[in-house]
Parts: sequence; C-alpha cells; structure tokens
Amino acid sequence: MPRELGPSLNERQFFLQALKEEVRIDSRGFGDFRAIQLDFGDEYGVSDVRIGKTRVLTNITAEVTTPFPDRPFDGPFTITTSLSAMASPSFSGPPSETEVLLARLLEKTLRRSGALDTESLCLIAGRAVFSIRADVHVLSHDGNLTDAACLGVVAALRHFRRGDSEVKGEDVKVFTMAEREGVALSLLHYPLCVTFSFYEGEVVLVDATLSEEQMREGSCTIGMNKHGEVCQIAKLGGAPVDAVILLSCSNLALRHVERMSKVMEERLLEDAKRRYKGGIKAEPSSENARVP
Amino acid sequence: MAITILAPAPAAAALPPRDHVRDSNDDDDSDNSDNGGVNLQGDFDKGSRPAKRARHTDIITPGETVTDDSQWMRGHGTYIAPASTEIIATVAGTVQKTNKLLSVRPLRARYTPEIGDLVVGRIVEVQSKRWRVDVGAPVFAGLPLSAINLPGGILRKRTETDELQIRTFFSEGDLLVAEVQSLHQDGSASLHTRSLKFGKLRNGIFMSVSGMGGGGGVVRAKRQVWMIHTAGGGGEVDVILGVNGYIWISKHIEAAGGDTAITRIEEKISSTVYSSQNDEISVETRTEIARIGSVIQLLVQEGVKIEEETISKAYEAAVGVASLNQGEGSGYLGGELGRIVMADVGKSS
Amino acid sequence: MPLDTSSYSLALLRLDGRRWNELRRITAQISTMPSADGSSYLEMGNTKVLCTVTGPCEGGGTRDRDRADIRVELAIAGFSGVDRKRVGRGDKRVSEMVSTIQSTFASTLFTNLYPQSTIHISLHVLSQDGSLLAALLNASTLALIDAGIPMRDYITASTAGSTSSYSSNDESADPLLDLNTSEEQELPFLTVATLGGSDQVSVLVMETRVQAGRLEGMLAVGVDGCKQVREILDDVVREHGKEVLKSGRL
Amino acid sequence: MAADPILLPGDYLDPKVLPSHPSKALKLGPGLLHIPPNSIVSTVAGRLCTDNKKNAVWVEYNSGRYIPVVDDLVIATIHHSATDFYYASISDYSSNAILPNLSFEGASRKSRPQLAPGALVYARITLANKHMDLELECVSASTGKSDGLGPLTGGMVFSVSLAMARRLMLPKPGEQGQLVLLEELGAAGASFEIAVGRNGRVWVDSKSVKSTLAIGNMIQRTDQEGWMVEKQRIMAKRMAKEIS
Amino acid sequence: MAISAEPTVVLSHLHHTDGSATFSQDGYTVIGAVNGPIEVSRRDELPEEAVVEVTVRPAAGVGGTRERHLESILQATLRQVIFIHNFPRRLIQITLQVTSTPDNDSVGSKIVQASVNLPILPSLLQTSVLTLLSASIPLAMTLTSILLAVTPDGILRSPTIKEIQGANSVHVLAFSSHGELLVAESDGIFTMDVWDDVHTVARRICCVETSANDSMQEDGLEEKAGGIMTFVKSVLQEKVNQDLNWKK
Repeated sequence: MPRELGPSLNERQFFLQALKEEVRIDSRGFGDFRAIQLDFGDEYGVSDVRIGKTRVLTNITAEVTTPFPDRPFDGPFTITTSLSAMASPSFSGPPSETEVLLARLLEKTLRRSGALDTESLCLIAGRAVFSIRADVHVLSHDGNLTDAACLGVVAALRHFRRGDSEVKGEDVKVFTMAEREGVALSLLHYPLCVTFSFYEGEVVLVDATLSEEQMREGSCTIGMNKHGEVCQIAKLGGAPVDAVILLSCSNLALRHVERMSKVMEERLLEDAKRRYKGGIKAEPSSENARVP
Repeated sequence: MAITILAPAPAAAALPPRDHVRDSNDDDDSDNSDNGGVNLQGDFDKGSRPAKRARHTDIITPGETVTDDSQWMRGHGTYIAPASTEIIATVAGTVQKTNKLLSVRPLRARYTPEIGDLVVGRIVEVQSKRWRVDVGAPVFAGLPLSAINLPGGILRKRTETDELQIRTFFSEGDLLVAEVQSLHQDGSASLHTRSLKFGKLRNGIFMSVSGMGGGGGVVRAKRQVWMIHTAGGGGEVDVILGVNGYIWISKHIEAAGGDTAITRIEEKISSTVYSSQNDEISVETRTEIARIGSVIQLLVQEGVKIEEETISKAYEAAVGVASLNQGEGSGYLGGELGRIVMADVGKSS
Repeated sequence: MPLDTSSYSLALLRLDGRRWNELRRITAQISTMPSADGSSYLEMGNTKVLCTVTGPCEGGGTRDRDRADIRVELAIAGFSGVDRKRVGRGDKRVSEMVSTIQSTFASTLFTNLYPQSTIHISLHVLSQDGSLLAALLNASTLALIDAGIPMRDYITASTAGSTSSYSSNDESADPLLDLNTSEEQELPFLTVATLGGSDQVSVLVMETRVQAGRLEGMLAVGVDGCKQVREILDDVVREHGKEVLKSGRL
Repeated sequence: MAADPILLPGDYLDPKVLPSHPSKALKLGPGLLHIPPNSIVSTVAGRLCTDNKKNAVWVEYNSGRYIPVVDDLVIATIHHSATDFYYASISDYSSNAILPNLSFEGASRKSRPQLAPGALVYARITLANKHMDLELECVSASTGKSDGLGPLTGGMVFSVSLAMARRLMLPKPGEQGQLVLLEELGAAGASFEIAVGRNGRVWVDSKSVKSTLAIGNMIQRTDQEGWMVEKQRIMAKRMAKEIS
Repeated sequence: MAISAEPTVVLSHLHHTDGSATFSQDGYTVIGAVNGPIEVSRRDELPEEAVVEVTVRPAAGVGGTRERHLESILQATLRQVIFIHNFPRRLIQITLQVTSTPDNDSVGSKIVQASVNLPILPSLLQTSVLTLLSASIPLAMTLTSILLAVTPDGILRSPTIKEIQGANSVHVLAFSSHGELLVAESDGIFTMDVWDDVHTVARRICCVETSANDSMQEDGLEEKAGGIMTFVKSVLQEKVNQDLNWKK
C-alpha cells in the first residue's frame, strides 16, 4: 500500500510557530478561502470547481427508471464520490475513510436537507420517475474536498437540464435537447459546506490545504444555506473545542456561504449568457458541422 | 394516541427563557425537588450528588484533580494539565504516595511489566536470535537467546549452532516461566530464564486470570511459586502464579538427585529442561490439578485476590466439600458447591 | 407516523412525561465481562448498548508509530430497531459512527503510552430508541475506564433537540434534552459529546435542518446534558470502585 | 527559436549532433539510451544538450518523479529507526532508503544522533540501483567530515520542480541557469540558510517565520511563474526591504 | 457546444501527480494522471519489471466490464511503450478519467454507449501517452492512434456516433513513432482487403511520413494536415520550451 510522507517535524514546528504569529504558510488570513474558480462544461450538468489546487469535477446525469416501491412519487437522487489514484496514490483500493466521510457529508448536506425536490421528478406515480445521479470526481486533492465537492454538486445540479418529457397515458416520451429545450431541476434551497480546522485548542482555520489538514487536531464541517438554515454539522471527534468557538464558526460559515452563493449565481448567469449568444437552438446541429 | 395531560404548569414558568439554559444547573436541584414525584430511578440518592459529595471514598476517577500542590511529582495514572500545577487522575483507582511521587493505581488494568516480575508466558514468534513472548502486556516481551540456560552448562557461550536450532529450546506455542530482566523505552519487557526456577513448562494446565486485572487478580507477593501437598493421593502439585495473571498448575517433578552436585544438574538440564513431552501423570494428580484450577476460577469469580494464602484455604475447603459429597468427586465448583467453599474460606479467615 | 407535538405547549411535558431538560433513566454497569480487559453495559432509556475493550495489545502503530491505534467495531443487532433491518458492514452511517468514536478517543486517551499496540473497542447495539451515538460514546468511556486505559477525562454525550421543526419559524420553540426515536424522527436534533462535563466539545453532529439562531439553545442544553451524564457515569465508576475495595482485591 | 532540437521518446539521435572529442569517451546523460552497435535513442521528451568539453550529451527536461542517482544530495525524512539503520524517505509513495546510524560525522557505537520519526536530514545518495534499496550517508566516507550534511533543525521545507532544484545547485546559477535570486537576496542584506535537495525539496531557515516564508515563496514563484533575471532582481530587492 | 475536430491538450496541470494531461478529440475529453515509479504492494510486485496499472473511470456511474476491457488493451499496449525493465518492483499507476463523451443526442444513452467500446479507445491511448510524457517516464516510443469507420461511402476518419452505428466495421489502430503497428482492434464485418486499406489510411494519418531517424525536418511537414504525430510533437515542443525557458 503506497503511503504518503506527511509533514516532517520541521514543517510541523514551523507551521505552529507561524500560527502563533498569525501567519499561514500561504499567507492567507485564518478566515480566508483560497481563490474559488467555478466553471461549467459544454454539456449541461458538468461543473468544475477549483479551490486553490484542489479540483473537483461533478457530472449530473438523469435516467428514467421505476421508483422504489416504498416511495412511488420520489425520483431517486444518488451522489457517488470517487477518490481515485488521480487525487493521491493512497486512494487506490477499497474506499478510504476520507471517501466514506466525504460521501456521508454530501449525503447529509444535500439529500437529507431536501435540497432536490425529488417529487418533481415523478412522471407516472409508481411507474416512471427521473433518477438523478451526481458523480463527483476528485481530480486533485490539496485539502478541503468537502467544501469543493458540495459547491460542485449544487452548481452542477443548478446547471443541469434534463430532457423535457411528455406523458401520454402509460407512455413516457423524453425529448432530446435537439427536439425540445431541457428542463432545469427544481431545487428547494442551495446548501453549501464550510469546513473549519482546529489547532492548539483555539486557532480556527478556514479552507485548510492538504498539509494543514494533515496537521490539524480536529475539524468541523457546517452545511448551511444562504438563508441561515443550518443543514448539517459534523465535528466527528478530534480534539475538543469550546462550544462558544463552534457557535462563532456557524456565524462565520454563513458569511462564506453567502459569498460562495454569490459566486455561483454570477457564474451561472455568465454561463447562461454565453449559451444564449450562441443560440441554444442552433447548438445541436453544430455537432455535425465538422471540418471535412 | 391517548395522552394524559397533567396539570399545566403556571404560565410564568411555561417558557424558560433560552439564555437561561446555561444556568440551568443551578436550578437543577430546585427543579428536581419541585417534581419530586417524577424522580428518575436512575438518579442516585441526593446525598451522593457530586456537587455536595464529600470525598470520603478513596476512589479517584479520570479527570479528578488529585492535588494542586506543586511539591508532588506525578506518577503513573496522572497527568499535569498544561499551564498549571494540578495533578489530574487519568484512571479510576486509588491514590498511592511514594515519597514525593503521586500516582493513581487503576482498579483494573492490563499487566504492565516491572523489573523482577515473575511471569508465565507463551512463545508467539521465533526470530533468529530471540523469541517473542505473549505475557499479557500491551506489547510482546522479548526473550533473547543469550538469556536462557543452554544445555551443557550454565556458563557456556552461545554459538551459531544454537541460533540455528533455536526451535529446539522454545518454539511457537511453548509455555514458559521467566523473570523480567529489563524494560525498553516503549514499555516492552526483556525476559530471562537463567535460573533453575525458570524455563519451559510441562505436566500441567494453564489458566489466565488477566481478565480480572493482571495487577488486581494476581498480586505481587513473597511467594509466587509453591507446592501443594494434595489430598486424595494426588501427590505434590506445583502452582506458579505469574504476576501477569497467567497461572500454571502442574505435577511436581523432583529434580533428579535432589541436592546433588551442580554438575549433575547441568546434565539434567540437557536432558529434560527443553523437553516438550509430558511425564506420566496419575489420574489422582490430574483430578487435584483440576481442583486447584477450579478453586482459582472460583476465587476470580468472587473477586478475591489470588495468592498462596487464599488458594490454600480455598483448596482445603474444596477438598472438605468434596469429601462430603463422596462419589460425585468432580472438581467443578460452580453454583452451590462454590458458595459452600467460599463460606468455609470466610469462616477460617 | 407523525409525532403529535401539540400537547407539549400545554403541559410542558413530552410524550413520555419528561420535562424539556430531563434525561431518561440512565443505568450502567462496568466489568460486565470478565474475559475482556474492560467492559460496560449502558442503558439510556430504551437504547441499550454493550461495550468491550481489549488491549492495549500487540500490533499497531500503523497511523503513528509512537502511539497506539484505536480500532472500533460496531455491530447493530437486527432486532435492535423497529424495522428489524439488517445493517451491513459497508453501511456509511455505521462507518461514520465508528470513525467518530475512534477519532474522539484518539484525542482523549493517552495513546502515546502504548506505542506499537492496539486498543480494540467493540460495541454491540441491543436496542435502539434514540441518542444512539451518545449511548455508544458513553458506553465506550465506561469500558475504557474499566480497562484502566489512561484518559484526560470522561467523554460523555447526549442529544438535544428543538420542539418545532425547521419549517415553522416558531420563536417560542424550546430546546429538549435526550431525544428518543420518535422525537428524533420528527424534530431537529444534535448529538454532542464533551470532555469531562466542560464546555469543550469533542463531537457535534447534526443531521437535520434548523435555523441557525436555534443552535445556541440546543447546544447549551446538550452540553448541560453531558455534564449531567458525566455525574451519573462517575457515580457508576465510584460505586464499582467501592465494591472492588470492599472485596479486598486491591 | 530553440537552437537545440526537441526530442521525443523513440527519436534516434543524428550522429552529426554528437560532440566529437578526440580522446574522451562519449558520455550519455539522462534521457538517452544506447542501442548497440551505434544508435542512440531518446527516452523522454526534452531538449538535447551537448557539452563538447566533457564530450557529454543528455536530454534536459523538467517533470516527473525524482529518480535517485548516486552522489545526488537530497533532503530526506526519517521514517523510523531500526538497530543499525534509519529508514528515510525521499519522496511520497517511494520505498524507504537506508541511512546507517553510523554515517554521521563523529558517530560511533556509543554516540550517534537520535533522530525522531519525521526529522529531516540532508544526505548524499551512496547507492542507487534499481534492484536494491536506496542508501544514504550524512558524512563523507573519505574525509569523515559532514561537509554540511546531517540533520536539519528548524526551518521550513518548500517543494520546487526538479529542474529548479538542479538550477539552484549549479556552480554558477546566474550564468548557467538564469537564476540570480539567491545572490540578489544575499546582496540585499537578507540572511538565511538554505539546503537544496535534488529531490525537489528546498529547506530554508532564517531569523523569523515571515522572512523564511517570504524566501521560500519567492523560490517557488520563480520556479512556477518562470521569472527571468530582471524580475528576480526586482522582487528580491522588494522583499529584502519588506523583511528588514 | 460545437465539437471541435481539432484535438486539444493541456499538459501537467494537476497537482500531486507526477504527470497529467487533458486530451480532447472528437467530443471525447479524457483527463489522465500518472504516478510512478512508486512503491508497489508485495502481493503485486514483479521482480524484473514495473507493474503498469491502468484505471479507466467513466464520466457517470462506476466502471464495469467495458472499462475493464479497455484497461486490459491499454495495459498491454503501454507495457510495450514504457521501459518497464528500468523499474523492477515498482508501480506505474495511470488513471484515466473520462469527463465527456459526444453522445448527448439521445437521452439515457448509457445502454447504447455500453455496447460500443472502440470509439473512445484512441482518446484513451493518446491521453495515456501524453500523460506518461508529462511525467517523463522513460518510453521506448511515442504512440499515435486513430479511429476509422468503414461505411458504404468509404473510410471515415473520426466518425460520429451515428456514423459508427451505420458503419460496416470500426477499427482502432495505433502506431509507434517508428511507424510500427501497435494496436489493431476491429469490430464488425470486413475483408482483409478492406483492413489493408484501413491500415494504409490510418498509417498515413498517424505517422509523419519521413525517414524515421530524421527528427528535425518537421517544419516541412506542417502542411500535411492530420499528422497526429506532428500535433503531439508541437504540443511537447511548447511544453519543453516553457519548462526550459531559463536554459539558453
């Protein structure tokens, strides 16, 4: 099993000394995120989030399936996270703890909080529903996968268009994008995650890099929407932190969620404009117009 | 769904203000006395509520401050909180003071080796120049090839031939009795068997009482190895109480020739010391070995400490009980029989 | 089946007759299994768990060569819940709890005293009625104390909820302590574990949506609940210790 | 623009470009493979470089994982210790190198440096064979002196590209590698210690956390952003002003 | 958006890997990463050569038999390309993440996609080689690959999904930089004569037709549009120049 070196003693000491002097290795403020870059793919439902050197690609797909018998009106919504050797050689093999916890956090933040209106995916009760699938691919791991992945999935869900559909009696007809414009998914709110890392009992860092994560004593991920509703909190063990600090984290989280929501809003708008300019109707035919 | 609605509380108290919550501990007592009728069964009697508890018990629990007097040095089972002089307990147990050293001895813990301990162990791994021995400690103990008596003389130098035939002395699964010679930095022990008292074990049965707490079950005592003259024609039986909670009960084998010249003993070493073959053991002896085993098991169950005195007494009592129930002479001491034996032990002590 | 919470505002009593800040009955025993190095049995209301600790024993130091590893196993009996569903090994919720317990005790126990060894914590859930993670943490603390493994202080846990769901923006909502299953299904709640009954929070898990403003009240009640649980567990340990002393084993 | 040709794996070298030296044997450097009887083929993508004086030819490239070569200086992290050796790692996910306990200056059976897991050492590679474990030393076997090798205490480690590490270690970095940053920093009055490992790790220590960070970041940015000589001069001066 | 027929490449853009490349062609986009040579688990190690591990991950869903099949072709091919004897008891780990495929004509086309393995193969091969070049792992050669469809109208280069569905046979060929045939995978019904034609066409597109040991005449060959080799070379030239801008 390949293993990672992890920070040396010198790096640990230097890092802790720097924290005492209120300096981070990349000279960010303790409460600052790295630059967030959000891009959308040529296809609908593909988002590419970059936070510093961390990069997460999300791909949304829809398929018509039969619903689960106990939930005849709900379209299934699944999130798959895959950490491959691309992010780090130690991720080859069975799912690591990082992967399981990441999947759980996304599940709690997005699914349990009811971000996607799954009932709107129903075509014929008990017979046909759209099932939505989000595949999260971690391309590069330099810390804070959770926040990046959560932003990626929400942005991709908002960007996604499923084929328009028509129900005639028992038959479901799904139109291709060429035939009819796609339909956006119905999202009830847009929860995002902010992860805090704790050091020496009282230092709180936002958006830790990989080496900062390797040296932290504990962490807490807070999922929130911009309306100030907390969707999920996960401080899964680690060094104890004062309750008051945790409460102040939730206030700080709201600020970052508001900011990230704004970035997402802007980028979605830009993308929509870009698509409109090209003429969305003209798009499908361009595929065949290739250079001879 | 039927809900019995109890008399509503006065409106004023209906909405406890939220910022009040932090002080709720203060009102706790008054709150509880208000609804005394709803007393939780899980609640212990008020007298022992921690806030009021006088620390009359000798038990100290993790997180409890043992002292804030800086003249004490902290020992096992304690730590000093950063930036303070408070010595805080890390285990549940009793305080022990040795000169200026303050330690907390746990009620129960895995065996921690100390130099000079007599231990019974089992070989788990054979390496090129040493054995790794399970002694019930957090990590395996080591027994270097240089720390055993080699056949052909106590003072003989260890050779490469010995290394090659290391398994002829001890191999995986063999039991031995040894002494802790030294401790490594990580707390692991190094053993030796360089005395006729120590070495390979055979002709008997192994028991582990480490579950009842190594240090608690078997105590470090003056005599850990002795002989019982058994009843019922069982002859002499050796009992070895390893400090680590591992126990060996076996048929006593007279060293050949008794107190003959030392050279004779050396010869003896070569022939039998590393044998893994049991001698002939009579049924009577086997019965008595089993009875001693049952006695120890009984003592463990009853939470009595395991030492020569308690075992001897309980054994006598067990023999007495067995003679009463003639014909049903199984060594089993469960249930009623056990109670009788314990009653006897209680009487005589 | 939706839980009828309307009666609460009338009597200020919950369906099981408790007040907002009352714990359910907590009973616990330690040294329940002589063959293990440490063991405990704990009931919080109808949530019943069994914990055994083995070790520190040889083999470990895979994460850090200078420390003991902590391995946690969690088995949830098929008959423990209402729906009698078998919980598979790969269940992510279980893995998350396992990882939480592991990580909590890794920073509470003095694992540096046992390099290259492993401490096994094995948990069995016999019956579930809410506050499961809290019960598991409490049972583990007791079993680890029984095993005589040095720790900074007790880790104790409880749950706290709020009387109205997130959707109704009810300003008069009360925080609730120690939720049972039906309350957990209906109301927003969090699980909190603190070190030694202080305000130092080791674990804080919330999986339901709630207004941020309500968090403070819930957290305060939860932290206070942990304090109460610590006293109860401490009494259990002391009672057990007294018995041991009486029997003269020490 | 480039005078030297770009080679791809599998490209045969034109015998015309090879340096011809009357007496010395032709030396093949990294990235080249000799296929008997007389073809030379490139194995990586890079630029062909020749040195007529040394009669050497090699391919210059910058990427990939560090591949150990004897006599390279590297910064290694101690992984754990055994009776006679330390096991040290020179890059993530690679197998450990062996560093004998006694290969430190003045080390003897009785007194040898105690290095905890995670400690850093500046070491020389003494054995690099594809079939065997890598071996390191922190002392010159001939003189018994450390020559600057040994444990690194304090400071901070920064990662740079392998080519940057090579440039930093050139005898004349300004001339041969267009790298004047360190000289300029020194000239501007910044005082610091530096150790460069061929494995792409640079250790820097100075009087304060801030200046160490500033120097480290500057080296990284010179590498990543491809600062030319002029830019290096300006930035070095600016930084020296800031930290003094 | 419009699918560009011209391939595009981004090299060495991923952090924490030894080499990486994103390659887009004919509507397929594949991101590749390579780590190596690194430590390999005892169980898998080969005493005399490096283990080459290839993982192909689809854009949506988890990999299945289709991916395993592609992996086995890639693995066998790359073992010829990489100097595996240089790194005994080591691992060279290649991960290929497909991020987009050109089949959004019909919704729920996963099933259609599953039956067709070949169209994506050239992109995977090309990405993996570019990734290895980015990691500077010693290679015996570079490789170029092409997909051709034989339709009633003739041999088509870079066919669309529709064209593939209507084709008599589909062929993937890959050539080494010396013009040797490395991979030949075919699907459909065809005669040997047809295959020979396909081979000729593919070879013309893939390889720069020049005397093999002359690497400096590429300027003159620029006009030969479609010389994939030329394309690969220009991409790497750019990278090398950028990497070595400090070197006079």
